[in-house]
Amino acid sequence: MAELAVDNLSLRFGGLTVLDNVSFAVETGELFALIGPNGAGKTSALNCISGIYRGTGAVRFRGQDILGLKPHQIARQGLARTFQHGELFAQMSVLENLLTGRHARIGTHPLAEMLFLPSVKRAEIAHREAVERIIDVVELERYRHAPVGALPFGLQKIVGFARALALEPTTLLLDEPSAGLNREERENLARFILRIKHELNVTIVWIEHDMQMISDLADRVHVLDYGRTLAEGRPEVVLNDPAVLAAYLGTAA
Amino acid sequence: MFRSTPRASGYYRTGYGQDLALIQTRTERISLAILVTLAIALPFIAGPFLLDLACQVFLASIGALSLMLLTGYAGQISLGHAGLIAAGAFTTGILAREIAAPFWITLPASALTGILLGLIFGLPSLRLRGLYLAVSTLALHFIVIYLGGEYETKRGFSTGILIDPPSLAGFKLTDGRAWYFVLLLAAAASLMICINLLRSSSGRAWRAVHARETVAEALGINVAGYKLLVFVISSSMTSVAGCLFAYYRGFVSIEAFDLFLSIQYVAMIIIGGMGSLLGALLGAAFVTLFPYLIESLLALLPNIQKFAGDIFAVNYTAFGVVMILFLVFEPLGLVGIWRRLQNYFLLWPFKYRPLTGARK
Amino acid sequence: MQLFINIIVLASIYALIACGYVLIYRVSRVLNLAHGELMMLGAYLVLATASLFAGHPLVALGAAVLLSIVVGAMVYVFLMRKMTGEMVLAAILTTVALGILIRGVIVLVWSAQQQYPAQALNLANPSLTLVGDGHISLWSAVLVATNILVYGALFGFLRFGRWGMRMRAAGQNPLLAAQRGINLHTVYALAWGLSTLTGALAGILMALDSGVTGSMPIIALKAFPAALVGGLDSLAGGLVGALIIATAEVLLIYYVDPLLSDVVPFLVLLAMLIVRPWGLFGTREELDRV
Amino acid sequence: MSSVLLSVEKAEVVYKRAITAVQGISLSVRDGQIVALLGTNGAGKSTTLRAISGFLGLDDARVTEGAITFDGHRIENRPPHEIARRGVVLVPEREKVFQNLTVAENLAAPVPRAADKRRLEDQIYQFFPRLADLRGRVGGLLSGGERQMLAIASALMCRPRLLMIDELSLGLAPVVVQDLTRRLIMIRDQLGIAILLVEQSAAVALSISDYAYVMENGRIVLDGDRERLNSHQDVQEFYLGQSDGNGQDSTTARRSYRDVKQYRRSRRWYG
Amino acid sequence: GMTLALALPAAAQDAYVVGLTGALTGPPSSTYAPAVDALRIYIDRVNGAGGVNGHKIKLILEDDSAQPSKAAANTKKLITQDKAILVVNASLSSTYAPIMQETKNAGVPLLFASGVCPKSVYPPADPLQFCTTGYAANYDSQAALDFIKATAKGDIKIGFSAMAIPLSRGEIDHAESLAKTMGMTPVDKEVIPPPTADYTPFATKLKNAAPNWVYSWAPWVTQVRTLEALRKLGWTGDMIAWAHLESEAELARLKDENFYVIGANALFQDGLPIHKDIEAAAKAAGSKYPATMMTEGWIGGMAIEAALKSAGWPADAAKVRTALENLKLDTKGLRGGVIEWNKTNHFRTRVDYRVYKWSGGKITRVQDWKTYTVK
Ligand SMILES: Nc1ncnc2c1ncn2[C@@H]1O[C@H](COP(=O)(O)OP(=O)(O)OP(=O)(O)O)[C@@H](O)[C@H]1O
Ligand SMILES: Nc1ncnc2c1ncn2[C@@H]1O[C@H](COP(=O)(O)OP(=O)(O)OP(=O)(O)O)[C@@H](O)[C@H]1O
Ligand SMILES: [Mg+2]
Ligand SMILES: [Mg+2]
Repeated sequence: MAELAVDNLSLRFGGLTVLDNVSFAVETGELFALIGPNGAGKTSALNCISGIYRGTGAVRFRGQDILGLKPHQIARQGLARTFQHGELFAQMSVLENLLTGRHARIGTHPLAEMLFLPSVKRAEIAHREAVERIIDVVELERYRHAPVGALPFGLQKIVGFARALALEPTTLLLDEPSAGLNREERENLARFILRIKHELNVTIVWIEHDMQMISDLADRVHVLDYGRTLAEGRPEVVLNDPAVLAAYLGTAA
Repeated sequence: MFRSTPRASGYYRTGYGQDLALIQTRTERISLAILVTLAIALPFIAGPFLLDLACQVFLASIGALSLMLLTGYAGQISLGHAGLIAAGAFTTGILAREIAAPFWITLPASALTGILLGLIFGLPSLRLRGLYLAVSTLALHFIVIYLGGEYETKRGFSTGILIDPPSLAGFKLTDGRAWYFVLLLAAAASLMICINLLRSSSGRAWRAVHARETVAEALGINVAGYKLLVFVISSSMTSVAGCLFAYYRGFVSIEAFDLFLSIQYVAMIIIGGMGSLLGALLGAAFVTLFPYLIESLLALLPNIQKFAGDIFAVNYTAFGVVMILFLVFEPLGLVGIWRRLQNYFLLWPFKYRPLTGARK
Repeated sequence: MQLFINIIVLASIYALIACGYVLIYRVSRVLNLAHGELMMLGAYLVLATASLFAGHPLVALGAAVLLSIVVGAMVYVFLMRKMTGEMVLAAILTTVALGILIRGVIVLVWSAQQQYPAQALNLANPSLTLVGDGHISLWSAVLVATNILVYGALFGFLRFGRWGMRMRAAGQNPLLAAQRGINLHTVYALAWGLSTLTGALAGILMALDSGVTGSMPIIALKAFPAALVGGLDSLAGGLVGALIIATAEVLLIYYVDPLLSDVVPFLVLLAMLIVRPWGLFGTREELDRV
Repeated sequence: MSSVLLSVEKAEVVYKRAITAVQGISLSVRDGQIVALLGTNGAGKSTTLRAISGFLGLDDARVTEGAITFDGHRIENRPPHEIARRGVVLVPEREKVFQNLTVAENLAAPVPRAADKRRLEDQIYQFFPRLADLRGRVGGLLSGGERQMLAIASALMCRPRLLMIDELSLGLAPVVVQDLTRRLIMIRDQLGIAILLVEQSAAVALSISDYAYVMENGRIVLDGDRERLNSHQDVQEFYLGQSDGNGQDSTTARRSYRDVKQYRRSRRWYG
Repeated sequence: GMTLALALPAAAQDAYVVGLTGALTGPPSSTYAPAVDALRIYIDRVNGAGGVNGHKIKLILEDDSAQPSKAAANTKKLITQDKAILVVNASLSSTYAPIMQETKNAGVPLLFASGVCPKSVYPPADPLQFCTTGYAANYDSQAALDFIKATAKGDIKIGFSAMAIPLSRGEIDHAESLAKTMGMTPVDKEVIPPPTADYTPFATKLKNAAPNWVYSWAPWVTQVRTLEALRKLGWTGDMIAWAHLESEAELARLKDENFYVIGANALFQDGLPIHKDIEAAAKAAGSKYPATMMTEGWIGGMAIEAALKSAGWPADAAKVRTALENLKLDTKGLRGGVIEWNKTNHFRTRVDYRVYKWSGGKITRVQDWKTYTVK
């Protein structure tokens, strides 16, 4: 059974059709890339999956229909995401951002929190430890306590990635994680992605404009164009598809 | 001479729990001890008027802290704060007057009123943002005041409801010093509640909601729930402050809770410094004491008695001027000044901090 | 008929005040809580110019109006300019402080007494009888006319000039606006000048109708719901909002309970905002696009 | 050789009166030149661009030291609208469009309007056909790439003399990037605009720029024309991702993202 | 006297310390600031003439802007820091509750001078509270309605107007029921919120109820705006309102021959010697308020002087209280008779009302002192 299945997903805003019967299925542990020209509806598709937009059709996560659930309910099921524009909490430190990303896993009661009962303290420490492991993975130790707003853009992308990981998701939705990173940083990112994919067997849906990264890393690629599916398949096949070349890659991919 | 084992020095933390401790350095411990001693000693060295000022500051602190929680952290602007204080005070006043309820009934009752009103005040926040939300809380303020006014008129308390001091086992709380300690404790308890909430999951959730609701929601935070929660907590704290106010001053009347009071609370958290509990405390003290300070400064001017007729208008104007100067020159609030001083001493003799990597 | 006139007059008062809020909100996202005081200041300025230009009421009125524009621009140059880019709430609080300052100065200069600019200018305020036995006082009628004029002029200015758009741009993202060559200071000073002008017009005309005391600013507070129902950044909204609130208020006073007239505008506002959180004509503040 | 349009000399930028982000850098842009600024995360590239365009105000930052001269005028710490009117226009990396204005309004808002604005507008719509479809939509609802297009377009509407773009290819589809780079060269050639850009993809940057600077930790550590940088070993290794950077034939040997080692080389250029 | 209270021991006093908290700024200050100014001028004059019992009176003014909390803090300060032996209130009724509480806790007598008299000074009076103010609930309406009854011809259809503050509302409710018992027909009652942009909507309703008399007992603004709005709408009936300090100047401005004001103070138009006296003093002191607004403050000053005189030297709060309790004050014509207090009555034993209106180009008296006995 597919980990995440999108069936005939459609979405429109006013007169504009953003998604038009898009279907795809992502297998457990797969690195599934979503590409397409600007405004094709990639982010919107992600938004539909994570419940921010309400599309029509069906979205099944581990067999359960999640279309229509609230975003926080979907996140609770283990579906985390990053955002194209970072959307970090600029005033908070890296650590707090990550702990916030882990919110769904922390179940302390507000009344207990008011008194900071021992149970709360224990929970805080346990979750702090979990978050530190992620900080380790993405090599952010140096910046643990730095307010995120003052970090350079590139690092912020990594923090965003880490924040999504903090939820310990089974499926991770990444929206252009490499944007704003240079070659070296992309290599680091690739390393992190491969590591969580292999070590934690996390399923990943990945929006990306860097074709080299796609062809090197992705298991399967799905191409959207103006809300419609243009192609799907192995990267080496799809990236040489003339239609994809024309609409998206240009001449010299 | 030569040690065979490597040596380490510096501040280390050996467990994540230590990061959670509120007091981390010796300096902090010593300052806290001094502060506590001062707070306890004050009533024995200060005159009754100064004590009254201190009590006012404590009362204001509770309100400011709860508003800081709501606005400074969760980002929900409220202009209905005076209405909530009024609700607590009126609950106390009405219960005390109608069924002669003792304070151990009125106090929880006020908190309960606060919780209910918090839910009601909080509902618009599920739809509204920013100034629109602020004005909708203003609407609720007017409703509370309207109801209070109806009660006063209908029951013939046209110049306010008088309340007897709270008493327990025959002991009546009238003494200024006793009140000082009661209010000090209440303020300290509020502070602890705020600190605790903010260093745990709820606090982070609120700040996330403040920053970006959609993102918070996508991270698994039940935005609506947390908004209502912060309204409920903040409102019940505020209502309790209202209850204490009613007992401390011995009266309740709608005029004591006008819009200006709400604005004063907003002023406290802004002048103190948004997003900082210390700021709330500093702001509460500043806004409360400030008019008295100007008054006494003006009194130092020579020949001031000659202008007795105008002096209060000057006073009033000066209040505006100083507030403006303050906002213009220190928009980060008192906490901003505080941090700047701290920074200055920490970095001295260097002017600037080196590039990234340094802690905090 | 009288009810209708009452609605129009009250709506005009609210609308004239509301457009002051709107102008400033548009450029700086700031709710000017000193608007009421600036409005009152306009009325008091008439007293000053009246003694200066005794015997020439029109000159005196004109001078007061001009002065109020200067006051508005000065408020920006010496005060609000320093607050650009600061937290909106801090800027709003600054306007509160400004209001306190103005109120204090007015008491110092003119004392707290009730004053009658119309008397100082030797102007009468006869009651005009309209069709259907409706009555309106002269200065209320002038106020209605002024309101129409002001809105007409502002619509023209903001729609056909590029300035309306630039004001919005400056309000949303001041830095980017500056980067695109928009001189924020010009835009802001303009907004403050215009806003104070309209406020002063409202203040002056109300004072001519019924005198002025220190409690005039509270009236400006009541124009709040009007500005919000329509949408804080929309001029048309201000007009429609004022009409809605005034209608609710007048009908309520007449048919239900005058006591509610203080509360109900806010209830109308609440109800309205629940349906459309950014006001009838306002633009959505935060675009939740991630 | 053409004259120097922009020169930055020993500039230092301090954030919040406490954090030095740019430490005495010097660079210059000549008339009609395309200059690229490369560098790692947090090197201070954006800070540099923002310092030049007077964009620092809101972050409580200022140029504390050094001089920035544009066309013979000192412009450091001047208000941004003044700098913009002199012809220095920036496309910032974040918050680059007016969220509540429509696409058309975004293009109309800039103040130093090009005299031939109609034609320019047509050109721009031709250039970004996607924008033409979106004319009436508000900026805040656009997709990431659409926003980037709009930001660049609205900057062009100011008809700048020096166009600065932070993160040129951010979020743009490959086909658009190709088109854009081609177009920028065209614009430069036709209009004589100088361009200063920050670009993460060194390959793209070096393919269009005449000259490039590499920044690290607030300093410029390397500069040179295209050929020099293209053949520089470190640039090959860390910015172009070419095999192991041993200076061999560059076009063929791209490292795969599959088998990257952990690099810890940040401090290599310090000395 | 505006020094911050530090923990200094009270210096030995060589003057009578009287504290006053009043609405000197803020919206209601238009009524209270002149009264306080008059009181200050009066005390200055007493001091200038050598003081009382050979000692000066130290009058300490505090501003409460009509805010209850501020008034409470002021009172606390006046009592604990300045050691005032008498506290005077010249503010809106909103400040009464806190001031009563604070003075009661400290056992210091409290004198209301210029704010409305609270019920607690009526018999049986609160032992600590006294009031010299001209206007007071219940008696005022009785007198006003009696006047209407005496003046009106035929059926009386009466309308009311109040301000939406508990005090004014309470009194108008009282007047309404009183009117019914007196055989009048109440037709409408408008309760108008204090900040009102336009009074016409309220007046429209009032007018359409077609009263031939309107009675208003509220702050001056509400009274006069109601009248003006009614007139604007073409209503030609009679209206009577309370003669606040503003009324003398306002009658001349309005020039309305069917508008009556009823009050306990003689207007300056009566030209008594004491009026000349007040005018001269106001001028000498350079007050920015007209002398016609000074009556209440003046009477307050007279009461303070008289009480201190009989309290002797040195005086304390208890002595002042006893002195006040036995006060008998000749108002020299400012009021219809003496102000006389006893153990149970701290209001006055009799109240006298005069009615004025504008007629024939000047203010004229339409009814001379009419006396009511306070029970
Ligand atoms: N909330 C919204 N309201 C209106 N239009 C929207 C909204 N969200 C997205 N759109 C429109 O839908 C289209 C698809 O947007 P989307 O963000 O999904 O594109 P994308 O594939 O992620 O593009 P990019 O690569 O540029 O990020 C765009 O034209 C965008 O303007
Ligand atoms: N608002 C700010 N407050 C404090 N420090 C800041 C702020 N903005 C940037 N900095 C600091 O300035 C340094 C340079 O940042 P800058 O954004 O210029 O880097 P960059 O080269 O553009 O990086 P990137 O490629 O990731 O965008 C960083 O160390 C960062 O921490
Ligand atoms: Mg996208
Ligand atoms: Mg950058």
